[in-house]
Amino acid sequence: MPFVYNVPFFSIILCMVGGIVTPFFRNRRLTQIVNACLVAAVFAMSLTLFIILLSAEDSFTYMMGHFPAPWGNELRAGPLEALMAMVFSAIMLLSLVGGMRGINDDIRPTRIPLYYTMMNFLLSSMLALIYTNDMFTAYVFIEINTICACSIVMAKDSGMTVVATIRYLIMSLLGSGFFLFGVSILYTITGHLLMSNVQQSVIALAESGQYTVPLVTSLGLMVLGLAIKSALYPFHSWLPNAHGSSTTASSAILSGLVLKGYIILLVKMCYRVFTPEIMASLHITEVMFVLGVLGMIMGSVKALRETHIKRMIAYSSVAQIGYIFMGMGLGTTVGIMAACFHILAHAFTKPMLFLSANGLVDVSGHQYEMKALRGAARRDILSGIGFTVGALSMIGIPLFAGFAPKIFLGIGSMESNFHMIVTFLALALSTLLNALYYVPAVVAFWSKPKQPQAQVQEAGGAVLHREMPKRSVFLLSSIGVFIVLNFVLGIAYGPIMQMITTGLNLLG
Amino acid sequence: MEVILSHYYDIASVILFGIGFFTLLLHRNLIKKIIGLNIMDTSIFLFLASKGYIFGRVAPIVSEGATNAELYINPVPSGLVLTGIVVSVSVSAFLLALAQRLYKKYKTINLDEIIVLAKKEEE
Amino acid sequence: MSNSNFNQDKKPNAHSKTPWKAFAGWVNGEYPEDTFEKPELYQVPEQAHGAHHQEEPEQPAPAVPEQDAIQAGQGHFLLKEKFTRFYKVYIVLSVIIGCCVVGVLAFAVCSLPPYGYAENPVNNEVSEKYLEDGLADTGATNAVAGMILDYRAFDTFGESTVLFVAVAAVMMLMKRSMNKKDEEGERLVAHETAIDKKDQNLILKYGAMILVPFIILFGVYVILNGHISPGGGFSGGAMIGGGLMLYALAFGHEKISKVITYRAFTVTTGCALLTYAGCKAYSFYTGANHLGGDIPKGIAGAIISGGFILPLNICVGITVAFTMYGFYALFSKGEL
Amino acid sequence: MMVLEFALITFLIVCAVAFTFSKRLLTSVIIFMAYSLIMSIIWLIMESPDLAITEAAVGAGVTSVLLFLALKKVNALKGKKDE
Repeated sequence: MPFVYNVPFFSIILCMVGGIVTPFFRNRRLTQIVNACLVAAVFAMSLTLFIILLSAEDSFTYMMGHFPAPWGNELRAGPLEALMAMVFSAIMLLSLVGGMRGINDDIRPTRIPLYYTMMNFLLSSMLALIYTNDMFTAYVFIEINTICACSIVMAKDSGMTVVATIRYLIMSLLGSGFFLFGVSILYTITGHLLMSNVQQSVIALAESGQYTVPLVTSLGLMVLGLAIKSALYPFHSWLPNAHGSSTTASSAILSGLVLKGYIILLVKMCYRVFTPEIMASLHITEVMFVLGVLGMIMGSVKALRETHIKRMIAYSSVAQIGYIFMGMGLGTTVGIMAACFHILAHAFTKPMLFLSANGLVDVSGHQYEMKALRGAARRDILSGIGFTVGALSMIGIPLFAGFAPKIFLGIGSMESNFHMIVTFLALALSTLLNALYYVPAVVAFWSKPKQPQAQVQEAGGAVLHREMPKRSVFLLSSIGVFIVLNFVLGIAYGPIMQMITTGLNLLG
Repeated sequence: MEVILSHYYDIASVILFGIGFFTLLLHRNLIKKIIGLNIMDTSIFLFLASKGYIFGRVAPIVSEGATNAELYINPVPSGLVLTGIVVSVSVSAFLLALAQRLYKKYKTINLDEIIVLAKKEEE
Repeated sequence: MSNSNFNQDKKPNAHSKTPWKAFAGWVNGEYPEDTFEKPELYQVPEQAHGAHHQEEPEQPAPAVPEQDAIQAGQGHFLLKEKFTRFYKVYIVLSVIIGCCVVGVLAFAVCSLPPYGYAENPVNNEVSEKYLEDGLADTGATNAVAGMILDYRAFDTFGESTVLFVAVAAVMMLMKRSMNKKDEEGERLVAHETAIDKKDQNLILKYGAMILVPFIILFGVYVILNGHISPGGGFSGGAMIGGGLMLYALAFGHEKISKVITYRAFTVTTGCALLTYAGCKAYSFYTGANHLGGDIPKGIAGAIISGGFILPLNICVGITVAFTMYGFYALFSKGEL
Repeated sequence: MMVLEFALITFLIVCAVAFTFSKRLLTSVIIFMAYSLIMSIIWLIMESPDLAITEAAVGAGVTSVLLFLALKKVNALKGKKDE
């Protein structure tokens, strides 16, 4: 076995050891450096694995222990998993680096080592969710993921964040309860927990028509649990507060990565536990499609009415999650490819939006209301550009990252007339709504502050100029990298789509 | 009737799950919500643990020379539930800590009041 | 809120006793009215309580500054004004959703394989292998311990990590900061310490003196015998944690917190988990790369047997015991 | 044996319902302790002693102590009603 096949295991265990060791450090600086090095190491390893697997068009299972398939735990990696691991570690690194000043300002010094502990465990649990080949391991790591995600919300110690945390935690635990019940039922009727073995049993059951009701129920419960955790539309009520009130790095990571970890698990289940055909024959995809379309529209409508900038971006996440679920609900390979591509596009865009919003807020006297942010982009040009690029990408303008998935969603829906009509209508409406709230925001940021507000500005302006924070090199560089990545994703979507296709084919 | 007699643990755990679920959704008191969550979790564990039992067999403490699988119950669900119990206790400790923190700040453990107070505070 | 509404609805027609209401009343320690000779005497305070139901329960003086009490009252007021309609909708919706979920689940579990038959799909080659080859593969007599610590060790590692993560999260939340003076918290802790000193609770102290050594000893026994008898790291660790809690309850925190400081806590827990991670990383790595790396299994049934299972159980036990005590200490006084 | 199992299950459900309708938090926690102990007996009957030990130590022991501590912190140990 080539040595590089150890990468999934190494990256998970490395993050875990890092998480265990981090509370020992007393020095804040040291913690940050060690953490950045760890995440960078994971990125480098995943990149190597990705290149090797992609060029060989290869996938493998990794035995955790001395016992082969149905008896021991297993990891599984292919190009898609390696790509996701690479993207996740890269975005985590960029968000942590970009949000560093926010972390230092918002979080008490004694909490910072624990904050980085949580970040390490969060990354390790997301990697485990990506790589796992076992349903119960997925459950355990979902719980770790939940606790870590809640902790990074509450790290900023204001009343609102603690309230948001407890709502988030209760909803998430409800979700994991459903997931565990689903796994239990699935285990009862198949007798296995490993994905590949479960799949064999499920195919046999679907052919013989035995236990159809429990099969549908367990699939429904698992999808419901993961949908609650990834904030699909009717279950999104915890999201805006949790993402809107936490510190910038946390918001970026929660929106960009944590929601996606569950969705990738769902995609993996869709291919490795159930086949897409079985999913479609059990009508689960229809439900996902409807809820996805609802989420696309309702998320945008809610965002339209929001004046708090971070909450507006958070509601926009609800809409984007709707896109992803709609893609999966189409039930075609192209649809799932579009969903995977949209995971990448959203993961590259949303952290950038949060980081640049933070930059804009910093130069406007720490006010989050849209009115106060008027003209902010002129004071901090790179953040302004970052926000503009992110907004255009979310609207779906060509050349930006958010464009390609919409095209592919359209292509994926062509197989059935009903899907095609609904998809095109929903895409058009959602694009319009996105434009309705992003464009005025961007225009307001770039326009000159109004004359009548001069006095207000002067009152605040004195404070502003005195307190005009030094430009953080970290923030600027990470926004810069995000902008470049966004353009790469938007222009070179062909090759990336090719990679995703290869990965999905190998996943089956 | 026959179905109930052959599935009584399943039905009991669904009923308990329902009770826990309703408590979690409808009670506005945080401590009650937390206990409700615990009941929901234990009901799932009951469901899972009952899957391992086989009539007339004994606990899987394999004695020397009697390694016949016909003698013992299925050890897998027990192991899974063991994992689940520990997860559930750590989660409830975290929830309780959050509830105490909120009480310290708002002097109430009614979630609705807390939300209203927090919104007012933010404005 | 919802519940208090329900209760208020119930209060006036408490005379019409259905078994259900009688049961609800019994749970709450309400006596049936006819047993009292003068019901109105008991009725009056009861109703008064029902009417003022929404007031805060009586608070001890140091805990609540007056302002906060007012604030809490405002919360009630606002709630009534704004949210009543929304919550009615919410309650109806959640009842409908809940009923659907429970109904579907009940329908689904009824078509599952019946309880307790050997022919069920659960009892397949996987569990057979655990039982038949478990002794040879892992050296553990207890098939459950062998399964969770050897065959499916990755899950169990994740589970220990959950505990560590949870205690870190609680620490993040509850640990009083050194720089910012938390006056109220300190006053509370001082108040409680004073009560503890004054309160010579002899039964508790003597009871604890007798019980604690046995509890801890039994915990150690359960941990060390985890691979040959029921129990293991988790249950034994929880017992030791319980013993430590009882000790701290009976004799105050001072003695125990001299031994278990914050530093000692993190280092011990971290080292136990690191040992665990090291052992498991070794066996995962050698297993996956087919490098052999078997360690001797020993004689089945002896204490020193079962390969890595005994050291892993000890590590898990230490982690769990410290974690449980850590939760207790953080909850009761906000530091270790 | 089956009669005992049915009795225990009934008790379990009664505990859960009683918990939902109890007005005092202290009562709820004590009911929850009883619930956990019954659960551990049921697991003993199901021949899973590992689970029974763990549930008795964790569910009825540690979780309940933590709940009591939390009740003390939120001042819910005194007074007649809490909600």
